[in-house]
Amino acid sequence: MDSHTLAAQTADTGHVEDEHAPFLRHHFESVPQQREAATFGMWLFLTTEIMFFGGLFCSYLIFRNWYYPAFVAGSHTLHIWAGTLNTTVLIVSSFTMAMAVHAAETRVRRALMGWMIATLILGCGFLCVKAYEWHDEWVDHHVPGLNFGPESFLHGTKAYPDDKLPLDVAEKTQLYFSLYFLMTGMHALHMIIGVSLLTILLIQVRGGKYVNGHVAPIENFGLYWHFVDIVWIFLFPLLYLISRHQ
Amino acid sequence: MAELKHHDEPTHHEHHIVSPGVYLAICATLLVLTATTTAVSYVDLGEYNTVVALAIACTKMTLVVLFFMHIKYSSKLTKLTVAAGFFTFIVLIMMTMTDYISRAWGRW
Amino acid sequence: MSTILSLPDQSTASLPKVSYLNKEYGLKSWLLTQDHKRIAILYLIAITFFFFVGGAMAALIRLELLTPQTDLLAADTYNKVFSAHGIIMVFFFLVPVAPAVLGNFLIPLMIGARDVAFPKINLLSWYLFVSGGCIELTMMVFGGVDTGWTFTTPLSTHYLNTNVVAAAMGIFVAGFSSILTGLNFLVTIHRMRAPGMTWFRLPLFIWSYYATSFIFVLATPVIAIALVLVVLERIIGIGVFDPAKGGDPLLFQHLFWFYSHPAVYVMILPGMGVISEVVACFCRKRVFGYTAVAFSSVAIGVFSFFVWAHHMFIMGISSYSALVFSLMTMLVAVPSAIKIFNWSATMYKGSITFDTPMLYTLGFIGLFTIGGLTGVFLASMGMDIHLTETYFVVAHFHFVMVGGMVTAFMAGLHFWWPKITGRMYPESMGRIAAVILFTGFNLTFFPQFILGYLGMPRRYAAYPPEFQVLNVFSSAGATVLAVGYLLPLLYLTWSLKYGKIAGANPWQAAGLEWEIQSPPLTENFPVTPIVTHEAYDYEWLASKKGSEVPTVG
Amino acid sequence: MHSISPVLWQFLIKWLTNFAIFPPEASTIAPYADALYFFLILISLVGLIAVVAMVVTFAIRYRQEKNPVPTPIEGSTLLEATWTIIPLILFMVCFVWGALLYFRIYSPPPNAMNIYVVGKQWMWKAEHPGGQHEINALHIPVGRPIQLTLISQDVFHSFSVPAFRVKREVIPGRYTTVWFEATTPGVYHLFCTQYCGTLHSDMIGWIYAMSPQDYQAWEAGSTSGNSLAQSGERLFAALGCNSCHNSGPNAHGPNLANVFGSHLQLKNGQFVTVDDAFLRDTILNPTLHEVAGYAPIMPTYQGQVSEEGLIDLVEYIKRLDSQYRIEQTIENSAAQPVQTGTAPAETSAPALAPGTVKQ
Repeated sequence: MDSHTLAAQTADTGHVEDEHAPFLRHHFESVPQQREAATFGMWLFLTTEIMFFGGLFCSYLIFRNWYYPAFVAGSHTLHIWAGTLNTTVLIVSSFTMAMAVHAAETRVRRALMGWMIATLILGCGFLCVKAYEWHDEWVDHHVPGLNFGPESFLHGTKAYPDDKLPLDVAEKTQLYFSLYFLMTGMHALHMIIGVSLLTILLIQVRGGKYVNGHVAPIENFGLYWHFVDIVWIFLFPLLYLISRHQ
Repeated sequence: MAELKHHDEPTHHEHHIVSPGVYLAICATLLVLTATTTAVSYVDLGEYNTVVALAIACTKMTLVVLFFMHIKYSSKLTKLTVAAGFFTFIVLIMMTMTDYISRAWGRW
Repeated sequence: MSTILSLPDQSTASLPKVSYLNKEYGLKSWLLTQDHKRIAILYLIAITFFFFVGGAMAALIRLELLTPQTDLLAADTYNKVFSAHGIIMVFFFLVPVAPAVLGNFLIPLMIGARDVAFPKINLLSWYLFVSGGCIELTMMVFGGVDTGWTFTTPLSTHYLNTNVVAAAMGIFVAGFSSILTGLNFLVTIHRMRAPGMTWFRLPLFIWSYYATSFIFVLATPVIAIALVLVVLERIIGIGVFDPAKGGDPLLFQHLFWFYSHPAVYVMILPGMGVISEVVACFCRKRVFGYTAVAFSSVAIGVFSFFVWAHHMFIMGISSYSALVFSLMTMLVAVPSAIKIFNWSATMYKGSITFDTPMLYTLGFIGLFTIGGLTGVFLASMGMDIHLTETYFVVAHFHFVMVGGMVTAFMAGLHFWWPKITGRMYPESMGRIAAVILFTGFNLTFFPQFILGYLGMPRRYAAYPPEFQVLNVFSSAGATVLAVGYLLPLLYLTWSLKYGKIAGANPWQAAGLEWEIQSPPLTENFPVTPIVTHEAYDYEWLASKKGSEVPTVG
Repeated sequence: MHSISPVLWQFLIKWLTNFAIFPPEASTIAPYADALYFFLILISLVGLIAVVAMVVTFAIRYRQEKNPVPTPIEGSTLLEATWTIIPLILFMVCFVWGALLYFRIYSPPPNAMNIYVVGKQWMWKAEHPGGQHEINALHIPVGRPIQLTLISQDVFHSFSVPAFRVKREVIPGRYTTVWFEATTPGVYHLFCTQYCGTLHSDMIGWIYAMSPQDYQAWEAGSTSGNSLAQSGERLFAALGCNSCHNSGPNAHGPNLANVFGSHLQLKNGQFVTVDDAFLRDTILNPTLHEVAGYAPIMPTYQGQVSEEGLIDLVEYIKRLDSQYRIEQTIENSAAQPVQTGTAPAETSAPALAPGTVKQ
């Protein structure tokens, strides 16, 4: 009895025609096993990502409780339109990515390409808006460690005249901005990695891959992309929406 | 073949393809929730501003995880993995907070 | 009827013609291999190297501590040496050694798989490990680092001008190696088991590696981010750990120990897995209370996430949270106690032989019991005040890590050496080395318990003269211990060429890995095995006729 | 005798004279700590002997020559439950006992005499309320509870006196406290046990526990003239604190007389007890602890007052027990201009004060 017959017995729910699928790696018994393994591996990787951001969220929570007024004032300097726009952009990109996975599953190459390009454009759009915001913060001397100065918080702003902080509180806005740059920076790093991976996948799709039932790479990239979206879903209220009503 | 029955965990989980309509509905809900959370942040709810913002964020996350990430249609194993990730995240936050919150209680 | 007689005589065995070792030749075939067994060998070579670098640092430390003054090493050099010892031994030896070497080699064999789930990622994680190690070694050549392996802020961020950034980055890179290894093992254990290999038929080795892998995946990222914060604090001063800017230096310790305490279980759990296998084989019995041992592994893995702040009882955490963490620490001691008793009880009515792996195992049981119980001293908050940051702590974790983990690893290495290489190590030399190691270890570290209670602080280059006597004992013991480590290095290397041919199953052990030739084929199992019996079913093995048990003639 | 080498001989002498298993018990806490230690050793021995006895007995009785055929045993729920529950109970006893000891060590009695200790790389500076300053030494009377208020100027240090069985981390930016009551006069080691940089092992000193008479003699003989409160008073005036905290009817700042130990309501509605840590914190981060009824106009003194200076201020405010003392401070500062070193700070614009005011 050779290993192939055994494998066919094991994977009794598997599709027999997939047994010799070109993308089946030698150490797996069947395509479904390979796909399940890949998905499970991806999810495990995402749990490590949760914990990676977990350390930052934990620090954020502590300092927000300690220096709430400083966090309010720091948050007020961010452009709420940019935050909302970027949230929208990411959510729509998640949708287009989900559609791309759907296209891969239904094996429609044109649709797959289209949705992936849409995702790519939205991802780049997100990064552009983010870059614009960072530039603004640089101009306002809000980048800790590089050009931070608490002066702008000593007087209050046009939109929020109440944000007139005493010096000791104004200095604590540095912690807000440190965490802001750490969290959005880490998030943007993930976006950049995502956009690069997406480009590679797109080139491979153009070469005819991933529309023959081998959807795991597209599916797993989708998981990654949605995860990055989820991180932003939390960053948005935590960083942009602190006491906007004041 | 009898022995194979003991193989408790199926090597294959029936793959479910979600229809585009569902995706579209979820996307629309997410956008509505985004608008809501931005709008609500301008309303003074006191302490509840944070609660509402986080509740909306959690709802959005749940929708993304369940539908975009197909957890609703996934195997128990994947569900458990996600749960384990969030559980450890909560452990990190909660156990660290036991220190930071109770520091204010006593003289230490 | 004796068990042994019904099995084929292995002494006539010869080396198989084709195996994973000789399928391909050349350096490239090793460096680009995706075979989990070859990757395990690559890890073994790299880790042995790091072990002896770390060991050399330990030798320097013990030499310096022979006298109360700083005569061999100046204080700053001493600090660099103990930091190097800690960083190398913890991050480049203890954490990866058992998972990456034994785990990589054995997990697919034990569950009847052809390879781990992601062979390329497996190779990648070796390269990450080696790059991390190279960063550390380069860093040490260019001046070293003197933070200690704990990188305590604000010392590491604001008050030292050594290579903290490079040291942190080396660990960061190696951390990803751990994450990927853990991820790979989890997927392999879940998705690659042979038909019939149900969860409760798994060897206990797999259970403990499962718990280990979960800790890898869930805890390692937190130290990664903590180290990133240290680096950023150092380079641009973000202020998160800087009390002058309103940050909290204690936060670093929370994040650091959130990983580094579970990491201690990463170090010991695989050792426990090895001990379960060896005890069962040399008592020729199923492990007493299989389920209890399996679940205690999982329990240790879960509880390990709730205890980290017991490293910080006097550091300024609130006393209420100290209470919570102390309680959880007491709870995590219970599963360890269960395991110790279950292994001991396994010997009851067994048929025990005392080959080298079993000698190491007996040593492990004694040393780990001491190590574990002294952990209770430190978990008990009031006692911890006096004992923490003294040599008592040093002795405690060396009992657990070196007495426990390294002894267990030696047991495992000797036990599976015939499977890995196809040849036996010289048995009498092995037994001598095991005894030397046990003696040397106790001589080295037992005096440190007393030193600790006397109050000698750790990380002291110079110490008051009244502590000298015990320090001399300790250093004397360290020379014996060094012999105990060098000896296996020599005879194991010797046995690669001159060792007796082992045959497929020299220990007549149960377990899938013993049913295939040694060394195994690249694809492990020519035919996917179908598992029909429980783990450690030595009765089943004994009832088999010689011809039914696979061997290689 | 002559055949033994001199080195070995020296070593033997040392061994015979210095060999000890326990440090001296020199505080009221030490016997409590040792009691728990002996209990822990006892249960460890029992556990270890149980395991070793099992292993050795089985190893002898069931070695292969004696018992060639193993008897398969699955396990025994009863036995396993026993060795789960007994260790659990023992560990819980250790937990409760340890927790009680912890609270005993870290809860100072109310009548304790307070001494301030500042840790820095790499020395201990002790400041007695009477103004005696010591480096790497601490003189204390026996038979009297001593509370130490500890703070670090740079990194984490740890204040450890093995003979007293107490130890406390010395944290940058935060006061911690530890207390002890020495019972036997003598000289004891003081260690820094938290690794703190290059000369960590040089950061050791001596505790001189003296009889009350000797202590009084020492106290009288080593005072530098100004008590901490007096230095604090000068600094208070020099920093211009009394321009707001003058307890007058139109004062901008809260009245500080008898403020120590009182309950204050903060702007956010919370109540705080005013202790050393709160006083230090309000000097450095005044608006983080806005007291109800006052505008947040107090500037921060972060980076302008050294830890010793802060201790002086805290000690001064602690002892402000009457209106009269405040008025005296104001008069004093008006009548007698402060010494030259601190003069610029007098202009009540602290932001202009160059560097550290008091050293």
